[in-house]
Order: sequence, then structure tokens, then C-alpha cells
Amino acid sequence: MIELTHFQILSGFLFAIGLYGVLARRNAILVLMSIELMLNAVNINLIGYSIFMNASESHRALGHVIIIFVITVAAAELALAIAIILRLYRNKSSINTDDINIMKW
Amino acid sequence: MDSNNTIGLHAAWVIPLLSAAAFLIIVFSMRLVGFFFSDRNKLAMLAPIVSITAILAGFILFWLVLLDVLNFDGGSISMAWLIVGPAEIRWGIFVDKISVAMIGLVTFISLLVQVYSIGYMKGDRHFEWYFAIHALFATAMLTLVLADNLLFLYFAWELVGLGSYLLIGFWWEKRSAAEAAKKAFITTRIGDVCLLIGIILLFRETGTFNISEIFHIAESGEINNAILNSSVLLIFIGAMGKSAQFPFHVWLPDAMEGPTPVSALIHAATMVAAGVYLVARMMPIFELAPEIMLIVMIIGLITFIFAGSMALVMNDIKKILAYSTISHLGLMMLCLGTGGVAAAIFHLIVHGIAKALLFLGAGSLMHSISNETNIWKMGGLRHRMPITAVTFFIGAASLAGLPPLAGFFSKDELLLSVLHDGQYVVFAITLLGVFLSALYMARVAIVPFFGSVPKNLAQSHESGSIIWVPLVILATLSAGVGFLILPLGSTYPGWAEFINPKHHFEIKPWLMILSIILTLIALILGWSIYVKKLVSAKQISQFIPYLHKTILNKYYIDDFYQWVIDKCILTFGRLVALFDRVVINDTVVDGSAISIYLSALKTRVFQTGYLFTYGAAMAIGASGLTILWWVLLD
Amino acid sequence: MNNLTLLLPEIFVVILGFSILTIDFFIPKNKKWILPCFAILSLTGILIFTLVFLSGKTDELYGGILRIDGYSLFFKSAFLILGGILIVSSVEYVNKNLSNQGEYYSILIFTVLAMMLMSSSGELLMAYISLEALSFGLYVLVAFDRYNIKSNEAGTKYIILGALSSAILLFGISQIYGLLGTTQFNEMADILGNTSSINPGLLIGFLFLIAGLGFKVAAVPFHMWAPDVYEGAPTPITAHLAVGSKAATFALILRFFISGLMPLMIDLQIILIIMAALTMTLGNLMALVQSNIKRLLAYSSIGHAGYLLLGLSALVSINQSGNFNLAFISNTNFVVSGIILHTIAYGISNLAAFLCISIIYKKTGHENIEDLAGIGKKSPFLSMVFAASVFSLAGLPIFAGFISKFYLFTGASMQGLIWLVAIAIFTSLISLYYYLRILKYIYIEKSKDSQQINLSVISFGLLSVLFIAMIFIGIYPAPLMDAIHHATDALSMLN
Amino acid sequence: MNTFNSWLLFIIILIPLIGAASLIFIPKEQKNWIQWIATTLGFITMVLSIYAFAAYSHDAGGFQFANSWVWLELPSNPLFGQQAIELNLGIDGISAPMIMLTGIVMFTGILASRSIQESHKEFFVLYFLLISGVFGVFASLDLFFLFFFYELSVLPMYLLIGIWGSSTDFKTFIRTKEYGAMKLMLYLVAGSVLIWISILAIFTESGLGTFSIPALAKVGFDTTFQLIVFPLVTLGFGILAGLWPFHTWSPDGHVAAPTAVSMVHAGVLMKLGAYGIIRVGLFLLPEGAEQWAPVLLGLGTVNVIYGALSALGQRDLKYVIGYSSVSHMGYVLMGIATLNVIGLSGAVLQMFSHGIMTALFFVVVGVIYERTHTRDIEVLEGIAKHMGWVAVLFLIAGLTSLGLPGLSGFVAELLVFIGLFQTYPIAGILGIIGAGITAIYILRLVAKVFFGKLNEKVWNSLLDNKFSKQPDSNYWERASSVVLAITILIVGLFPFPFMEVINTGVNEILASMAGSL
Repeated sequence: MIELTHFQILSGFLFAIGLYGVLARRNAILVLMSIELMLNAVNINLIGYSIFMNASESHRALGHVIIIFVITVAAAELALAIAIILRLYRNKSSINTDDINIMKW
Repeated sequence: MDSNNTIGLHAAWVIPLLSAAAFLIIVFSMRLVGFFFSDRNKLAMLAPIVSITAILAGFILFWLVLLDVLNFDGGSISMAWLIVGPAEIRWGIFVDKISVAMIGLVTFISLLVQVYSIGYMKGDRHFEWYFAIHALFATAMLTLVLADNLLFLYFAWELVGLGSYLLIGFWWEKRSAAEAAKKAFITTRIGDVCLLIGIILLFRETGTFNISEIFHIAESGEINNAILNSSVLLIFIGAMGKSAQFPFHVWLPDAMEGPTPVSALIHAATMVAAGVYLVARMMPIFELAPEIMLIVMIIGLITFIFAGSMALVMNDIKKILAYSTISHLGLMMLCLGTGGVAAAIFHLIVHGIAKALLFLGAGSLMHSISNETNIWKMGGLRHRMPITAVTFFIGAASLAGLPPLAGFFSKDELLLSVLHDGQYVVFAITLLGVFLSALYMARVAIVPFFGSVPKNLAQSHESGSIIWVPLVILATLSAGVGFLILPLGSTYPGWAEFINPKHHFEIKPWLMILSIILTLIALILGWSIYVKKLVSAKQISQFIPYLHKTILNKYYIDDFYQWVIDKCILTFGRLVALFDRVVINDTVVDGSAISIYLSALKTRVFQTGYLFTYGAAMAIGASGLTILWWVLLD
Repeated sequence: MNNLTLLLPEIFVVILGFSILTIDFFIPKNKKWILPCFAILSLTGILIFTLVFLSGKTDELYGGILRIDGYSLFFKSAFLILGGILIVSSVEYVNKNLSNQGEYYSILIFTVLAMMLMSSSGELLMAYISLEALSFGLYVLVAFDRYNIKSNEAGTKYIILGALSSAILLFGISQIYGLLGTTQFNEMADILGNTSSINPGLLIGFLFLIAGLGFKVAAVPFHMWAPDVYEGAPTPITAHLAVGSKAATFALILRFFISGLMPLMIDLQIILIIMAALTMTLGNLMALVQSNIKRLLAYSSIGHAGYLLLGLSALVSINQSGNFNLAFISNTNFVVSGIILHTIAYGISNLAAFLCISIIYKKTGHENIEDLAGIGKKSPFLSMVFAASVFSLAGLPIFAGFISKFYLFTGASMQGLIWLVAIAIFTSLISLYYYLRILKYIYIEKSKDSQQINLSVISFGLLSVLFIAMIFIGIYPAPLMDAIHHATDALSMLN
Repeated sequence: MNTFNSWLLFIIILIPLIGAASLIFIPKEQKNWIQWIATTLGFITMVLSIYAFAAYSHDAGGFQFANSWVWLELPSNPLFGQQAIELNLGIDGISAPMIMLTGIVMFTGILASRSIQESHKEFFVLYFLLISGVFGVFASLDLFFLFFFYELSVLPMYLLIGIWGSSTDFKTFIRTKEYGAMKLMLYLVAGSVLIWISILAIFTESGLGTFSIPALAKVGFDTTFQLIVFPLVTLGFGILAGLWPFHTWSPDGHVAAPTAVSMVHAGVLMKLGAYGIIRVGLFLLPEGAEQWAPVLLGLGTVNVIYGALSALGQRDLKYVIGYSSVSHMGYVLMGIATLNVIGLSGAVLQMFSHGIMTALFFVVVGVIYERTHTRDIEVLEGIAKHMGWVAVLFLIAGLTSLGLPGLSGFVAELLVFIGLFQTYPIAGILGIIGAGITAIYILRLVAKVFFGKLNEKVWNSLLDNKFSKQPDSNYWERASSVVLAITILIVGLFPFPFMEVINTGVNEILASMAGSL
């Protein structure tokens, strides 16, 4: 029987993996992918809560609504991010995040 | 306003005001004259005229006051100057016999000295300024002797010091004059600090600055003995500073850097006597502190002998006179230490006149021999400058104690007073001092005027009348004033009784004879050493070379002070300044600022510029805060 | 469909944004100045319309997703004005450094829309979306200077970290949604008020939410993007980041905290205190060692965020025991007014400072502090305004920064946070050093060349307006405070 | 007349502000215009400030010329109702002389700064801001505005010193003007940090929701609170008053500052600190004052002796004066610490006296520095020959500083000493000894710098060519210094009218202290 806890654990793991990816990866695209992973962790969490929530229909539906918005926003964000990273690539010929530290301290 | 509103009393407070007005007029007209007239010299005589008029008026008013005192016994008059809570500080004057005598002395000598100065200072660059300071000094000195409360007295006391400072430093372009002025002010300042502490201590105990009220309270025994003793001692230290008593005597010889008339007025007759006057004035509470009286006597004695010895070996005529002044001030203090107020004041007056005479005479000498002061470079001047010589002799003889000159009577009184106190050892030592005093007087009077005239002084001649007239007046007085000791008519019962009705005039023939013999021996010795050259001064000095050298170097006291100021105080000041800079400022203040800056430099390395660091900071921050919250809430 | 008319201002702004995009197609390259003119005129019109139309209106739209009240009105008008100022201050910079003007201005206007929505949102999802809308606009604007490597780098850093933060924020929202069953502020307050113990999961949710919001206001430890992005972004956009995005986020946070989180504030306070202390200390400390003026101001604005966080942590008294009485509410109102006032004062000062920097940058091409040398001689008026803004940021009277800081700190100390206030005041002492360092270069150091800087009419006018505003608020804040009080009352729990 | 009186203080604060604002609009080429406007406004303000003092009725006592305007309404609160921050002006017997002091020093400062070389306009704008702030502090009866004006007076300092100041450069010892300015500014703001914190603490603790000082004075704070906050207040204001060991900004800052700023700063701003201790510390926190008085006294004593000794060790004329300020402010602190009528009155009079005296010092030294471009005691010698006025006025200031009777310093120091002897005789003795050390450094300076033989070669090499015709002070500087010297003399000779007013104020403070103890 799948319970809320399973959702939560999965979501937590996914979130943590995503976070690890963000911190450990040096390729900007992979970093973006990791962020996507984190957002999906959020979605799984929401689904879990939404299913097992002890509340009215409309409140349970809110979870799904949020998920749809998250997916949309994530897509937009990714598109924007890739556009910006592309710009960076044009100028620097690199998307390694280690290379982008002109500005520091 | 107090009772006793007599004319004399009102005349008394006008006297200092006249000089104050003169001071202001001169100071302002100096600028105005400079402003409106291109040729300032045309109006240069304005200053002495104003100043002398004021002092002359003062001198005339003095007679009014004197008459008043003879008839009504003086009194006091005052007005509020400052009221702060419980403390009421008043400006007031107090006229009694001592103060009236002092007024007479001060106005009279000031008058003569100022007249003399017209001749002496002619053509000086700061001619007007000179008279302005003289007027200022006269104001302060007259206030000092009239003041009815200690604070007012202190007020005048310091202003007198200022006058002295300005006059010593009158030729400030001479480095030595500038240094001497500074030395005089600072040395007396040490005494002043003590005096002020003493005054405030008395105020703390009595709640008043008024001298007679303080006496009243002190006599009723309401003051704690220790505090009374210490405040009396402190007041005496103040007096020591001003009267150049050992160990504060160092400034007075240096003060001779000022113009000679200044030395005559301030550093012989008036200001230096202020300390004696103060002790005499405060005698009632001194008498309540016998230990301090002993100290007064001992200090007086030390100063008397010790300055006398230095006067004997100095070569500079003004320095000799200066040490002689110190020595005589010591004598007065000694006498005060035995309680002889009348004798001390009498000697003060006699000495004041005689010493003023001597200084003015020395000035006259120097004036005509292009400011030479070394007595060994003078000689045989009695023919060239007969009036100066004669008057100088009279002054010297008076101070040496040759009858019937004034000094003889005063010295007699002093000795008598010491004897009365039963201090036989002191008496014996005093006699030695008297002998010394006669000896150096002989030396200073004989060396310049006898012997042969040095070549470079061949052109010297008698000074102008404006200079010698005051000399003659002073000489006359110096010869005659001694008789004041005797009862003159019904209103005047003799000096001692005049000052203090309890005292009586008396004569001890053996004492008179003893002192005459001593003086004569000294004079003859002097004659034989310096004129007849029977005994060589050099041989005597080689007889005890170290002593001679020591005395010639003023017992190394000046050097010691110089060392203390230069090496100790100044160095200490530099150390404090260094400490301030290096420790407080650079280490603590700048250090804390720099450490903040450095910590910022250290912290900024976290801002690596790498994306993952930033992400990690967020992740760690968020989880850290969560954990922290968890911990804190449980 | 309830009362769409109340959203007319927002709708107008949207229309404006699109119409600028459209107009941009039709005007030739040398007549691009029409765009900002049009934008400003329209924004002014919308501002007047908003003030007339919305004043006194209070309503909830779509079941409380959006709130129309005095609070949102205040911020909407403030953001409209801000949008206008940003556009004016961009004109010269954009002309010289950027292409695609139409897009620049329209995106700027869309961010204004996002800010307006943030100030009126009454629900977490709405808040998130409007926040993202603002962020998207800013991501683009930050990276707008396409051929500038610094701008690229800033954009990359900003968007990646922004995405990360929004993931964290969303995770928080998901937790709150899951455990409270609602995302509406009002309902949250009711539920929280009735539960005695808090689920640890919920706690994580709120903290992640705060972390996400903290990222937007650059609170330590979520601040690290700020210096880099501020430095790299085009200067008018830096001003936007420092002022607009921060003010909008605080507008959102205030509404969220006051109407949603108040019962939890007593527990949340300690976290906010720690963040506030860290933020103001670190921000002001790091600013000491900066040499790039924009980076310096970035750290300075982190410090100022710390002061605002201090205000947030003072929403409840430390002695509060859960009983929200009248005195408590009025103290909270005091603090809220303080936060708003400081946001405004700080915003104006920062706008002036960044405007000065962008003018100087335009002439000299440098942004280092050393390059400010001799500006005092080259352009007395510019440097006077710069000095005034620096003084205002440092919190010295007769400028706005003084009274706002004083008001905020007074409020905080009334809530018993005097120790935190002491830290804040101390850090503002530290901040004085670097502010004075700016002045030193402006006035005391001599420059090598003596080339005058001539101000254009637009810059001169805008600088004068900001200068007068700083001084006016500094010496007579009463009218502004009146408006703020109205806004605060609307937000207050009394309603 | 009544309406005039009630607006008087406001006008006094406003005129400098108007001056600052109007000067902004005058083109900077119009040097004469700027100077004349500044001088005229300064003169009017001085006259008004003297009027404020003269018209203060010591019989009536209390806060006079009082008026208040609501400035900012605070949100109404059920605890204390509807309150507001009010611009609450009024002067009592302590602030009245301070207002006059500010007026005199400010005007003479304007006269003395006619000789500044560059950027007249900016100088006077900032200077007027400073002045307005100082007036405001003395006239405010409201903690908020006290603080507001305090900060306002600190605000222009950095630029005033940094732009128009001068650096010290002996080979072994270099202090740039930027360093002095920065240190001064940071230090003063550090002081204001403590003041701010304590104002907030007082405001919060009182629970009245008002910053009004008279209202807060009636509260009677908790003893522990007073014990904690009084040192904060005293330290905060004490930094400004040059309290040891937080004094180092004062010599460095004053040395670096241009003449007029040194005058106002050492002359008036340092007094602001002492005034704050009295107004906030003593008036609002009497028990704290009572308990902490010995510590304040100790520090004040250290100030006196330490400042005097440090002054003795200096080589730079201005540093000597800077440290002498530290030393003299020690007397003020000691006087305050006595907590009795005489000592406190002495402290207030010393504030006045020292203000005038230091201003005089700085005018004179400013003239010397401008003419010779050096302040090195080792180099200058015998300059009285060509600078008669300067020498005489310096001597007057010096004699005031060493407490010569007849000059204002004596009366003030005397009262402080008398006050001290009532409670702490040892400190009193140390204080008097400090005056003795003062005599040493002042006279040493006078003898070294002004007296002695002038080496014409050295002099000619030092003298700025602009001044070769008239090396002595010009008419403006003379007027400025003579005004100050005459004030010194008047106070020194006739302190009675001054004391009447000061006494009223002091008695009220002490009565309020006694009432709440």
C-alpha cells in the first residue's frame, strides 16, 4: 500500500539528489537539469499531499493546480535559462560554471 | 556695602581703579594713535603722563586713607562678584594699618619708578606698552594689598604675576628674557597652585573667603587642626613662591632680565614683598598653627643665609642685588615666623625703599655705561656720577644696617623679635646673616665706585635729572624713614604699636651695639678687601674652592630644576604623548578599526564567485536555520 | 467573475507593455525616444487613474487570491512611480549601451506589473507566480547587455540561483499546502491560531519559504548572488534589483506575515533575528573592502535588507505570550510603518545613488570607486545629489534615511529588541566608513583630467526630484507617514 | 514680542539652514556675494543668540522661549494614546549660554574663514548646516530632535575637514587630513550610536510614547535601568566631550580641520557632549548619575592631567591646543561629576569659557599657519616681531587657558575646584595641579614661538608671498579674535550676570535630581 510517507520520501530524495546535482555539477545545462529534478520533487510532494489530503475537493484540486503552474513556470524558466547560457557560450565558448567567476569577493 | 563708610575707605578703592583706568586708556589709545597718526612717537609721552597721573592721584589719595586710618581705624567695603548656590564671592577691600602702609609704599615707589622710567626707557620700541603694564601692575598690586578676601587677593596675586611676567619679558626678543619670564611665571605658579588649594581648603571648612571671617571661625576652633595646618602651610608655600623663598628663589635673579626700573619696582620693593605681606596678613591663623610658624622661620632663615652667600660671590650687579633681595625677604619671613608682624612690615618698607634706590642707582649706572652689569668691569665711577654714587651708598649702608639709616632700625626690630621668641640658635645664625648682608653690600657699593675707571667707561657721565631726582628722593627717605619706629606725637605711638596696639616700642642697647659692631666689621672687611686690597678675595675663594664654585653655580639648584623640567617633566610629557599616540590611538582605536577591516578581508574569501559556493551557502543556510530552529524551540 | 474592474490598473499596465512592444516595430531606430516618453506618459496616466479609481476601495478577488485595499494601493502607486523613475533613468543608458529598446522597456513594465501583483496577492500560489514573473523579467534585464561578459555572467548566476531558490520556495509551499491544506493567508492564520503544536514538516515548509523569499531580498545566507548580479547588471537594472525587487518582496512578505503567519511569529522570531543580525553585519562588513562602486552598494543594500529584516523580526514583541491585544497590534503597526518607510527612504536614496553612478559610468566608462575622483569639481550638482544619497543611506539627517532608520529602530526597540537594534546601529556605524570613502573620492581626491560632466535635462530633472524627495522626507515626513499609516491600517489585524 | 520670542529659537535654527539653502543657488564665481551673505546671516544669528541669552529671565527660570510643533504623529497606541514627535524648543539656564556661545563662535568663525582659498560656496553651505545642527541640539527639548540635530552637526564634518583641512607632516609623524576627518567622523558617530541606543532604551522604558525631555524627566526610571543606561549616555556624549580614553579624535580632528571648523568643533561641538551629559544623563537618569559620578570624576581627572601632559609633549601648535581642549574638557567633566551647584555651575561656565578660548586659539593659530605654512614649534621663533596682534591674542587665550584671574577660565575653573573640594578634595587638588601643568606648556609655547630673536632668513623663507606686506592678521581675523578676547574679559571680570542664568539652570537640574532621588 502506497502511503503519503512514500511520496514524501521519494520527493525528499529527489529534492536532495537535485540539490546535489546543482552543487556538484559544473556544466550549466546539467545544473539546470538538477533544478528541474528539484521542481519535480516538489510536484511529487504536491501530488502526494493532494491525494491523501483530508479536505474538500477544491482544496485537493489546488495541489494539482499548483503542479500545473509549476510545470509551466519550470518550462519557461528553463527556456530563459538556456537562452542566457547560450549568450554566455557565445561570449565565452564555455558553459562550465567554474569559468564564470570574473566577479567575486 | 559695609558700615564705616568713611571718605578714606572710598578713597581706597578708587586708588587701584585709577591705575586700571590708566591701563585701559593707554592700551586703547595705543591702537588709536597708531590708527590715526602716522607718527606715533609724537604722542608717545601720552602713556607715561596718563599712568603717572593715575599713580600720583593714588599717592595723594593714600594720604586721605592714612588720615582716615589714623582716626577711624579703617574698615571694609565690598560688593558681590559672583553668587553660586551657597558660595558668595565678593569683591571687597579692607583697610587697616598694614594695608595702608603697603599702599603708601606701592604708590610711592611706583610713582618714582615710573618717573624714572621716562628717562630710562626713552626711545624704546614699546614705550607705551611699558607704561601700560606698569599701570596694570600697580592696579593688581594695590588690589592685592587692599583685598578683604582671599579669593580677591588671589585674583590680584596672579595679576601681579602677570605684570611681572610681561615686564620681565619686556625685551622678549632676547631669548634669555623670554626664558626668564617663563621661569618666573612657572616657578611662582607652583606656589600659586598651593595657595589656591589652601584658599579653597579654607573655604571648604569655613564657607567664606573673607579673611576676617576666616580668622573668626578659625579662632573659635571650628576648623579641623590637620586641615588648618595644611591650608596654612599651602598658603605659606604660595607666599614662598612669590617672595622667592628657598627653594623657589630661582626665578628672581633671572628676572633681572627685565628693564632695571622694573627690577626696582617689582622684584625688589613691591611684588616680591607680597608673600611677606600675605603671611603678615594671615598671621592670626598662622599663629594657630605653631608648627607651620616654625617652618616659616626655618625657611626664612635658610633663605636669608643661603641667598646672602650667593650675593657675596655674584659678579653681576643686578644679580647681587637680586640675591640680596631674596636674602632680606628671608629675613622678613624669619621674623614673621617668630610672630613679628610689625618688624617684618617695617623692614619690608625700609628694604623696599632702599632696594628700589639701589636698583634705580644700578640702572642709572648701567644707563651711562652702556648696560654693563659686571661689577668688575666698573670702577671709580664715584667721580663721574656723584649723585648716583652717593645715593647708592646711602641705600647700601641702610641695608647693611648702619645707624642712623632706616635699615639699622628695622634690622634691630627684627633681631629683637627673634630674640623675643626665644630662638637663640636662630638668633645667632641671623647675626651671621646680618654680617653677610653688610659684607656683600660693602662689596657691591665699593667695587663699582672705587678704584680706577676702566678705559671703555671713560665717557660715562651722570644721568639726566629725571633719573637722579627719584634717586635723591629715595635716598632721603631711606635715610629718614627709620625714625618712624619711634613714637612721634600723640597720634602716632611708634611703629610697633601703630601696627599692633599690644606691642610696645623698646630698645635693647646691647643688641644695638652688637649689630653696629657686626656691621662695622663687615664694612671694614669689605673696605680692606675691595679698596685697600689688603686681603685678596681670590685667596679666600681658593681657600675653599669647592664651596666657592658651588655658590657661584647657585648651589646647582637652577641646574637641578632645569634638569627636572627638561628631563623629567618634559620627557614625561613626551612619553604620555607617545603613549597616547602609539597605545591609545594607534593600537586601541585604529587597531579596532583595522581589525574590523581585516575581518572583512577574511570574510570576503567566502564570496568565491563560483556558482556552487553560492548554492551551497543557500542549502547549508536553509538547513542550518531549520536545525537551529528545531534546537532552539525544544 | 467578481469585479474585474478592480484589476483595471494591472490590465492597463499589461496593455502598455504589449503596446510598447508593438510600437517598437513601427518606429525607426533614431526615434526610439518615443518609447520611454510614451511609457512614462502612460504610467503617469495609470498612476493617476489608480489613485482616483482605487482609493477607498477594499475587496477580495477570486476568493482571496488578490486583495484590493489601502496597502496594495500604496504599493501599486509606489511601484508605478518606481517604474517611471526606472524608465527615465534608463533612457540614456539604454541609448548608449543596449539594443532592442522596445523589449527592454516592455519587460521593465511587465516587472512593474509583477510587483503590483505581489503587493496585492493574498495567496501563496499567486504570490509565487507574481514573484516568478518579476524574476523572469529581471533575469532577462540583468542579462540584457548581450555583448557584455559581466552581464552574461550576472544573468547566468542570477537565473540558476533564482531557479534553485524558487525550487526551495516551492518545496516550502508544497509542505504548507500539504500540512495546512490551504495556501490562502487568512485561512492559514485561522488554522495556525487554532493548533497548539506545530508539525516539524510544516516548520521545514515555512523555513524553506522564508529561504526562498530571503533569496529575493538578499538576506544572509541567501545573499551571495547579490553582489555579483548587481555588479554585472546594467546600472538601471541594478537599481531595480536593489529597490524594486526588494520592495516588492517586502510588500509580499509583510502581507504574508501579518495576515498569514502572525500566530507563528513568536516561534519564527528567533530565526528572523538571527538572519537580521547576520545580514546587517555581513553586508556592512563586506562593503568595507569593495572597490567596485556597484558591488559596494550591493553589499550596502544587503545591510539595509538586514535592517528591514530587523523590522520583520520585531513584528511581535519578544515578551509576547500569544495574546494579541490592542497594544500589541498598534506596536506591530508601528513596526510595519517603519519597515515601509525605510523601504521607501532606502529606495529613493538608492535610486539616486545608482542614477548618479550610471551617469558617471556613461561619461567615464568606469565603475570603480577610484574613478569617482574629482567628480565634485566636474559636476557639482551630480556630486551633491550623490553625497546626499550616500548620507541618506548612512542614515544622517536631514535626509530620508535618518528618520526612516530612527522610526524603524524605535519600533523594534518598543518590541523589546533593543539588543538587535544596538547591533543594527553599530553596523550602521561601520557602514559610515565606506560611505565616507565614496565621499572622499568624490570631493577630496583630485582627478587627473578636468573634463566637465554635463548633465542632460532628463538626468538633471530626475536627480532634482530625487534630491528634493530625500530632503523633504527627511525634514517633513508627516504626509508620507500619513499615507503609510493608511496602508498599514489596511493590513492590520484590526480589519 | 511674545510671538517673536516663541519663534526665536526656531528662527535661530532656521537662518543657517536658509543660508545653506540659498547659497546653493548663488553661482560660485560670486565670491564676494557668498561671503557677504554668510557674514550677514552669521551676524544676524549671533545677535539673535545673544538676545536669547540676554532676554532669558533668570527670575522666571525654567524653559523659556518654549514652543512646540507637531512634527510626526506616531500611530495611536492604547498604552499611551495618541502621541507625536514634536519639535519642542526651549532653553533653560544651561542652554542659554550655550546658544550665545554658538552664536559668537559661529560668527567669528565666519569672519576667520574669509581667507579660505577654494570652494567658498560649498564651505559655507556645509558650515551653515553644522551651525544649524549645533543650535538645534542646544535648543531642543526633545530627545529625537536632540539626536536629529546632533547628527546634523556631525554630517558635514567629514567634508569640511577633508576638503579644506590640512595635513600634518613631520618626517616621523604623518597624519593626513583624510585620516583626521575619518577618525573624527567615525568616532563621533560611534558616540551617537551609544546615544541612539540609550535614547531608544529611555523611550521604550518610559512607556510614555514621547521623546519630550521634560515629560521623561518626571518618569523616575528604575534604578537598575538607570545604572545601565547612564554609562551609555555618558560614554556616548562623553566621546564628543573628549572623555579619556576616547579623546584621540579630538587632537587629530582639530588639527586637520580648517580654522573655522576647528573653532566651532572644539569651541562648541565638544560642549555639546558635556551638555548632553547634563541634559540627558543628569536630568533623566539622576540615580545613575549619582552612582557613576565617581567614575566620571576619575576619568575627568585623567583627562585634565593626561591632556596637559600630552600637550606638553607636542611639537605641533595645533596639537598642543587640541590636547589642551582634552585637558580643559576634563574640568567640565569633573564639574559635572561633583553634582553640586558650584561644581556644576563651574562646569557650565567652563564650557562657555573654553569654547570662546579655544576658538580664539584656533583663529590665531590659523593665521600663523596660513602665513607661514608651518605649525612646527621647533621652527617658529620670535614671530611676535611681525605678528603683534597674533602674539597678544594668543597670549590672552593662553592666559585664559592657564586660569589667570580676570579672564573667564579662572572663574570657571575656580568654581569647579570649589565644587570638587566639597566632595572630592583629592580630585580638586589634582585639578589645580593640572592647571599648573597647563601653565608650563602654554608659557613654554609662548616663549618658544612668539618670543626670542626672530631669524629673518627663516622667516622670509616661511612667509607666504601673498602676505609679505602684512604678515599680521588682517582686519577680519582681527575682528574675529578681538570679539572673542573681549568676551573672555567680560566673563572673567563680570561673571555675575552669566552666573545668574547658569545658576538658575543648574539649580533646576539639581532640584529635579533631588526630587527623584
